[in-house]
Amino acid sequence: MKKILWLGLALFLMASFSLVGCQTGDSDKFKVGVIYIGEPGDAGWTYAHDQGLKAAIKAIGEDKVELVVQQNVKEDQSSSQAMEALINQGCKAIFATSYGYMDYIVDLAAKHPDVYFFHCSGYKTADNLSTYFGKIEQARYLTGITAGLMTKSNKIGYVAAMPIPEVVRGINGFTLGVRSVNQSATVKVVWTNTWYDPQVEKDAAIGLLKDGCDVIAQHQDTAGPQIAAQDAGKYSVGYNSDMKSFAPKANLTSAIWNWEVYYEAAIKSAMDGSFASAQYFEGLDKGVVAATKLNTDIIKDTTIQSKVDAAEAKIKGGYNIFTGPIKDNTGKEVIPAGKSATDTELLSMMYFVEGVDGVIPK
Amino acid sequence: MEQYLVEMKNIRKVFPGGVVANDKVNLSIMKGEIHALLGENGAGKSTLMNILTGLYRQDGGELFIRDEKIEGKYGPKEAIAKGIGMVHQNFRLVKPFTVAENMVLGNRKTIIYDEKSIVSKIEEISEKFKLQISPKAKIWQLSIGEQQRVEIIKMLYKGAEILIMDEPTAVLTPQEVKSLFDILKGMTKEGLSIIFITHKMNEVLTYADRITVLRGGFAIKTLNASDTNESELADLMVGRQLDTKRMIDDGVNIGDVVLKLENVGAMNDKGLPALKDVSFEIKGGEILGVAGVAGNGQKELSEVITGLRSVKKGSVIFKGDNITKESVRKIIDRNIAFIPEDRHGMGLANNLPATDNAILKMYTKKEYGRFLLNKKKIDEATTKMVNDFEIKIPNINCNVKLMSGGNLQKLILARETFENPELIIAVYPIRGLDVGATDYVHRKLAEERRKGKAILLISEDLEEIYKMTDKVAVLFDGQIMDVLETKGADIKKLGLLMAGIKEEVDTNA
Amino acid sequence: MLKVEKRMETPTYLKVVIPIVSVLVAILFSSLILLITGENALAALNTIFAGSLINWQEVLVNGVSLMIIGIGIAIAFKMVIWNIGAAGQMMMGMIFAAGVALFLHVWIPPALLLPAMFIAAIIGGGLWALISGGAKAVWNVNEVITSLLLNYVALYILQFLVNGPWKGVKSMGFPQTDPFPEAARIPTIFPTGRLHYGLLIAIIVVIVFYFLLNKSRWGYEIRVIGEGRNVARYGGMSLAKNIFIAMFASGALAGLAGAIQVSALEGRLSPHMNTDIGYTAIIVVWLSRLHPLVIGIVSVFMGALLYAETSLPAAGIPTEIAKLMQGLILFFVIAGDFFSRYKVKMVKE
Amino acid sequence: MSGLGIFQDLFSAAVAVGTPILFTAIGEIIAEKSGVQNLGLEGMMYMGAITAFLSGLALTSSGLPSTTALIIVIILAAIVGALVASIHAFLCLSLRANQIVSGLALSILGTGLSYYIGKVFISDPTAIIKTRLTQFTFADAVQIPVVGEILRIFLNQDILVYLAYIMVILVWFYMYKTQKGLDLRAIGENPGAADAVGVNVKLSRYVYVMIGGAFAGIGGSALIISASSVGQWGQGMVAGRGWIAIALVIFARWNPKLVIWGAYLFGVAIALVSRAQVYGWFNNIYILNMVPYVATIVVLMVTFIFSKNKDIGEPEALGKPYDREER
Repeated sequence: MKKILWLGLALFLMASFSLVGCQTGDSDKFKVGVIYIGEPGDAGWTYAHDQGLKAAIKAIGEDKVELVVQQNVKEDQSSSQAMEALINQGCKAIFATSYGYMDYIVDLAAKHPDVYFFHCSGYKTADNLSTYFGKIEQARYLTGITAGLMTKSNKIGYVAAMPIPEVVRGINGFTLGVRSVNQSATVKVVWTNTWYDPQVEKDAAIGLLKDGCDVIAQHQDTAGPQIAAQDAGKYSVGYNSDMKSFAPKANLTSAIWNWEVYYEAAIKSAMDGSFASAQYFEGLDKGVVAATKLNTDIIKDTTIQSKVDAAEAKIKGGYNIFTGPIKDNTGKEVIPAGKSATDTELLSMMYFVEGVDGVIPK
Repeated sequence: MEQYLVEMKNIRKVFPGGVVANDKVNLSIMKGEIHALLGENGAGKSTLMNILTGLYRQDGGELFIRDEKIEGKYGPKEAIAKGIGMVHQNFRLVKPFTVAENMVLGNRKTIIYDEKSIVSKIEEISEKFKLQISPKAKIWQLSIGEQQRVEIIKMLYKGAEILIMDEPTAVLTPQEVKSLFDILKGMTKEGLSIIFITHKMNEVLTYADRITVLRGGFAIKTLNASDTNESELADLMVGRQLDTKRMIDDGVNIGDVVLKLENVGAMNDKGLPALKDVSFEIKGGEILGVAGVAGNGQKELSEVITGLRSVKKGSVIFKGDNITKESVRKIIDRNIAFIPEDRHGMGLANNLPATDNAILKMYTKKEYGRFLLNKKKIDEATTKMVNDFEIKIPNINCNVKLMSGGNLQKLILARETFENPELIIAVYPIRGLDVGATDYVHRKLAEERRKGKAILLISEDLEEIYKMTDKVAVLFDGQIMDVLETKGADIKKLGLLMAGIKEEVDTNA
Repeated sequence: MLKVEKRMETPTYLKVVIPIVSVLVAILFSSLILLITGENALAALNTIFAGSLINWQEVLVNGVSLMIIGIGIAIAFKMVIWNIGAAGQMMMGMIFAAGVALFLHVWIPPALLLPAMFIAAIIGGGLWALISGGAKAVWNVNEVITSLLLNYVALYILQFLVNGPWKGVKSMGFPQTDPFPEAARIPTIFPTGRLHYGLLIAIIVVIVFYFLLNKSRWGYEIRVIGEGRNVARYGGMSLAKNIFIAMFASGALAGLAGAIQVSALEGRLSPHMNTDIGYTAIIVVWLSRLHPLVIGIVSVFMGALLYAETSLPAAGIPTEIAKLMQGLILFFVIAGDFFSRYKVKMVKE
Repeated sequence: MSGLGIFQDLFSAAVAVGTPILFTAIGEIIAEKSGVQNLGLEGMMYMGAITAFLSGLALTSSGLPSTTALIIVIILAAIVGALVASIHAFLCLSLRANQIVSGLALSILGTGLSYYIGKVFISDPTAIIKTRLTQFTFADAVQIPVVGEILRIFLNQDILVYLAYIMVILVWFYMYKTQKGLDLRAIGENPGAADAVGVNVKLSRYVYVMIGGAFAGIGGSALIISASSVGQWGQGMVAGRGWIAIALVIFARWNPKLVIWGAYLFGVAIALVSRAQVYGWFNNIYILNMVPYVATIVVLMVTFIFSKNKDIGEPEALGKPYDREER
């Protein structure tokens, strides 16, 4: 009996190891690797990037480029393993779509000079490492105009995920948009400390609605706040992708990403070697961000769309929405008259502008 | 016409590990009789009854109930349906439940628990058979005797016609035993049959109609109580004449006081008083027996002396030193040995090798290693114990769970006497042991006594008390009723003391 | 009919064969799931095996934490104390080590900075474990729940720190501390690859605790207590004291693992510290039957499986299968246990 | 907003948020009362959630009336929960495995399996169940000022919340007023006694563990289709609610009548994270997030400290395997 067991075991082991011998066939396509944020269910954000990459590859030609995806990569040392695995698979261009990968990318870029790295939302570059990000706050500014014009209670709710500059900047951009058309409206912020907990995020929106807010904006990856607004018969502003389909009776407009604009150029530069290290940080003018057309089922007043369009044209013409004088919400002047926030200031922005009702937890 | 209610033919039962608990056992029960199953511990009495009640399944042989052969599915449910009820030694009662709730446990016929009708039925039964009980009391509030009554009522409630009592008298005082059998006699008059399991011959002769003797898993013989006597039964039971004379010589080299308890009080695990003003002393070369019905503070008594239980009042004095508040380790290091009641759960670690068990008391001594343990020294000590006490074990690195009860007790004895202790606390040291092992344990204790050691022997067996002790203290409800010289102590008086009756009773009346 | 019989003793060969067979069955079962869902099972196994051979350094990197935490968990489990809080204890180790690296490094000579971080982490992890260990020892509070809930508390403490008082001035507003000074980083062993000297610490921990648990007086007490509380009390051992010590040691090792991880691999504190390994270590420990040396070996195996989580998707296979495989391995090992404790016989009726 | 309004808002949110935990905890009470501890609640909730999500996607767009579809979804989640629990029952009852380790295995397995099944949906925001349960009120019948408002907390909810009320009463009635319930409690206290009177201990435990699993499955489904949820699937969405449920069982002292308040109290703690910010009571989200866990630990410890030597309702045979012939 013992012998049979051992024999079976040996056979099984042999069979398993014989598998090690065979390798997967290599193709001659240019391989692009991407690591997506591993925070589970980071749906909207990752979805936007995924759509962008897929569209870019389609544009370049699926016979020429192949995409290798790593989902759910944590922002810790395991991201290094994940990217290393992509490089082992033959990827020559690596995209990393979350801030937390930064230090690991810098290390890897030094180790693999023959691979091009692209890091979304970071600030460190190298000869073979570029950063890229979009000024979603410009799109949010436009949605803020709509919200500011639609609110009757002059209280707008904003369900926010985590207090990082990206989110804070978005809240400020939105609030500046609101204030540009409605000086008496305030934006009330509630933090959930989650990117993805549908129940909690929906409940946070309910809290704001009960408090009298009649438009709900969000920086979350679930549609929870949209649905809460619709359930309450109020309005909502979406984010990441067009959220009209979730809440057709509430969603006014959404601030969205169009990453393919960037991805197509970036992949091409890696393919033909024209890559040059850069910090890409663009907005409405390049089309990497946008505000969706207003939901005409709800908004019958066509002047609102034209106001939004006018603001969009102004921004595309070079107007910086963070142009002074801007006070923070304690009354302190943060950007003096005549000055505008630089890109670096934008990327590390950690204060709320006037009109925001809320605090950044410390 | 049915002659026998129950017939068991050629029953065989083997346990995992190959232990044969029953073989070629025949038993027949008549209507309206009290039938005793007599045998030593491990003779296979309980196993046989567990087969009858459907808890175990026999590996061979046949079972007939009212001339109907039992085949196919036969579990506790079916046994109850056939009118067979068993009162186990460890009561099968759910402690947090009320008496009434315990009655209807497992009832298939009802859906809603209807307390009112249950209570009235209980009252009806307790009236008919003179079994007083409060139906709404919770089990844990009741005394052992009352719990036994609940078990009996439970069986009657379920319509039992054959009532099996597993060692019903082990936990009762002699007086309680009498009233129990009065009740049982009354029940046979109502047409019920009683099977009671015991190893006490006097009970058998006094109360049973017929007796079946079991030995080593075999049924030896069935006889009428009126046609036999103690010595025949003893022969059948143990296969040789039982040695009933005193095993210890009278008062040799009595020394100084070794242990002294002064007004000791302590609580039990539930936080209720378990010991009240207990005072006694033991001198070197003396065995003090503690007699009493189990559950009257014996466990707590052994634990306050060995430091396992905190003393609420009074003091424990060992050779002039007050050790009342000392830790268990300190007390062990004072060389006080303790043979606990519970061999498996307390005295030994089952899944550890003999070596680990052998050093349980002395592993802190530096000769066995200060930081890392000295394996060689440990092996030597263990080997010595094994050799000196003739312990049967394949090798000293074997887990002790493989050893038999007798060998386990020998290992404990070997360990506890290894360091030449001054005082030995022995709690029910022969419980569950066969005759040979019992004899061995007693001889060893006698030997220690001869060496001048003080021994506290807590026992549930009056025979053992008479055989082994110089003095006997009777424990009742946490109090020492009296301390008597064992030699010449009146058994009737002991019985009354065990029942908590202290005043002088006119024994002639 | 099948009949089950309890074994009096498990033959040694079974102790080896059964876990291995259990793991193989788990792998087979996972392959089956892959096949059913239309994935390439062969490619998956190939990636797991070949990938971990090629990237042995990464496998060992994962193994380091598993070994150290595993030993800690084994100490508690041996005493039948269910410490499920390794993740939180690890996080506390990271926080304490980071505190030393960030705020005390100016007062500590560079050569002593790492040892100081380790000591801090040992204290941090140990004390954190003592919250549930102490409650268990003193009031007999269910340690499974408390140690587990404390994982969440530790996480929010970490978030609080990196978002607030400890947020780095150079972090561009992001919730993370500044990078540790160079002296607070554990160097790598080879010029290429990430394998670091923490491996040596892990090996030392495994060997030292092998002797402590199997050969020392303390290990003896733990063995006896694990066998039964009454035996231990009877043998004069202090239960409360031993629970305190064991739980402290258990948490301290998890804390140490946290310090090593944050120092060698991360170099700063952020809210995204990988502490899931604290749960994975439980699988390692059970697979190893609490034996320290076996934990050392099994940790490397499990390190490979963890590595697969990141290498699988690169080969186009869902990473979730690696997680599922971990669950299945634990499941089959538990099921396999039965066959080492019981004999199953065919009996004709 | 008025004080009463704030109170009403906070507590009705708490009831909604506490309901998934409540279902799961009731199930665990049943299992533990029968003597089997199941630490796999987290895994079972995940499996319930993924089942509800997949079946919900399919059924709500299949043309079935939405209520019928959602009821089928709940039933399916319950069945899957029970099946997952049967793994635990098999390991612990048939293979006599350690209940704690087996429960942990179940948690890991259930989480892993649900992640594997749900993997294609996590980056797809279009995968959303659009018809979910809706709230409907019974409170309008009561026109007494304050009382009516308070009643609205409990009586303006969805069908799952009402089902939870019914289940609490039903389970309590079953456990304490029926014959079967008496047997259930007995096998958790003294399986030997129950066995001796013909209760099939192993079978009963199997059944109760699976019923417990069914409740956890419903709890998981509530995270997907209840009025308080969104209908999206996401990894990490159960977020420790299963573990909280286990803690709740202990401090509710295994009593279904108490567990409902425990679950709602925990709901308050969750709802408080956003409400405290809305009303400007407290702003540090990390500390707010910590509160429920710290509170649970504290309450747990207090429960144990003040019940020293006393009966806290823990079944005597909890976690101990029962085997009739084992000696």
